[in-house]
Amino acid sequence: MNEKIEVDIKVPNQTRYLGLIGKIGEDIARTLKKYQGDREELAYHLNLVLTEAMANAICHANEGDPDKEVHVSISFADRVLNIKVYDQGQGFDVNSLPNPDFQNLEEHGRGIYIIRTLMDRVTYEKHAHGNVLEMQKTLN
Amino acid sequence: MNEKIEVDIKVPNQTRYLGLIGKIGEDIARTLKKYQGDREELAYHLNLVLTEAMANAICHANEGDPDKEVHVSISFADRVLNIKVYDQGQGFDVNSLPNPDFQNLEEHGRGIYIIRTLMDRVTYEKHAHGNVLEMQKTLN
Amino acid sequence: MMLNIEEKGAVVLIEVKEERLDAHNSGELKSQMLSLFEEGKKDIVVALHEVRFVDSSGLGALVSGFKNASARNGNLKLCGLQSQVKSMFELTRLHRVFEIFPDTDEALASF
Amino acid sequence: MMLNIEEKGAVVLIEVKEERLDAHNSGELKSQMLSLFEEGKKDIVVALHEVRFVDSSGLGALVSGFKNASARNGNLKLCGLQSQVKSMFELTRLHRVFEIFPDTDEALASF
Ligand SMILES: Nc1ncnc2c1ncn2[C@@H]1O[C@H](COP(=O)(O)OP(=O)(O)O)[C@@H](O)[C@H]1O
Ligand SMILES: Nc1ncnc2c1ncn2[C@@H]1O[C@H](COP(=O)(O)OP(=O)(O)O)[C@@H](O)[C@H]1O
Repeated sequence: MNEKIEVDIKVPNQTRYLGLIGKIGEDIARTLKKYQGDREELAYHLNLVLTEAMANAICHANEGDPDKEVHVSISFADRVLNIKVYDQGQGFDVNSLPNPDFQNLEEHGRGIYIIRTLMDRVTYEKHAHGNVLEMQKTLN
Repeated sequence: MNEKIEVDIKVPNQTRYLGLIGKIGEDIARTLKKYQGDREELAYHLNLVLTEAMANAICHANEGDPDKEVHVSISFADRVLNIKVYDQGQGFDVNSLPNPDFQNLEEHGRGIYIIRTLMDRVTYEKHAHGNVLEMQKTLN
Repeated sequence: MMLNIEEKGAVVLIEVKEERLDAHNSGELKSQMLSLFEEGKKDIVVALHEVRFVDSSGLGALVSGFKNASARNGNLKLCGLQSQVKSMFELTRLHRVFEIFPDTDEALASF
Repeated sequence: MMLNIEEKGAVVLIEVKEERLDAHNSGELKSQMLSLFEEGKKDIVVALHEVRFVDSSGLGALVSGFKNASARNGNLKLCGLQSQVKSMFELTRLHRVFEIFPDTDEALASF
């Protein structure tokens, strides 16, 4: 039988809610049926990619405006996990981002690298009133 | 500023997912700004009313059919928490349910009583393809 | 469901090794107790130290065990209730029905 | 953000008393370290025993502290990393940058 889960979340555009979104990701990881891998590792990874993507939406796109809203959708079907994080900003070119410079110590620039490393497929595209970062991973 | 949170969840019609829905309720309780009461008590109560309402939808309405779906929506705005649990069953009259019989020990019949005791307002109404149990509580 | 079931003389100790006792697993606790009764046991202690959350169907399983034990002139007693779990018994007035002990040893010694 | 800051001789011990070190609170850790550097401190141990989760901005705050300490001929060392937190340092190759100790005492003694 096909396990289908959908969770759709809207919260104020504030870093205070990063923990809530991350925890929901962890809860989903711990609930999935028949996951063969290390569940606690998966829980950390989902928490992390959700936190990174949402922090980017808050800090780079919605620019900290606390009256804006962040919309995150998490769905699981046919063993594919799909996470979408919507922002209301100007957008950026995710494909032209360089990898972090591992020689020179930078404070920033590890978020998208982490997401790319942990997920199978990452896209960032225009959407109705902004953009959507979409991340997919097959979980067996 | 008005704190607005919306979480919309769809999971298979199986008791396995009660814990996920309950945990999301707890996570929300622990995140809300400026709640004056005991947060861990609130977390338990939200976990509980979500678990009770969803278990009813699974066991009494959707009759354990694992291919059906349960839909739960949790929203918070203007300090009012609103939880809706949708089922695809025949419905029942929530207002004609008696309180549990505290003298004779029954195994069943405490779910709606618990929900009524913990929430300010409880309704159960027809909805598109079934019914919706709606529970509200003001959180100050 | 994770249960530790152990005979302590004539009393059976059931330790519930789950965070949640809810509609997902309470049926299993109930049927485990039923088979103990069928084997002729009548005195049970259910230890809930690890249980952080109980719903009405978890309470229902315990009520079922209590009624079956009583019908056999036995008893079902509880121990190790976390404070929020204890509140559930108060909310449903079941704290007047069950004998509740802090520790397993006290519960076992009370028979 | 809950931080315990304590002088241990010339070294400052910062214990992070949070479950998460993320974009919500990492700015505060960074600015606390900046004020220590401004006071003339240059050697810091950050104890992460209670931290279950770190994101890239938490790492960024630690990198900021490390760079500031190095610029003053001091050092910033870490201790008490839970295994998943440690994996974050490996993923971003920062385990080659920081000196990481199991315990606070070892980290303090290493200066
Ligand atoms: N949602 C977004 N909207 C606009 N720009 C973004 C968004 N997400 C990422 N970026 C851009 O990509 C850069 C790299 O992001 P990231 O790898 O997460 O590192 P960091 O956030 O630490 O800078 C950011 O500095 C920003 O310029
Ligand atoms: N969603 C529902 N659809 C149909 N009937 C319901 C639903 N929820 C509750 N009921 C009815 O109300 C009764 C009381 O429910 P409740 O107080 O939760 O106790 P219990 O579920 O233990 O019987 C149930 O036995 C059932 O007949």
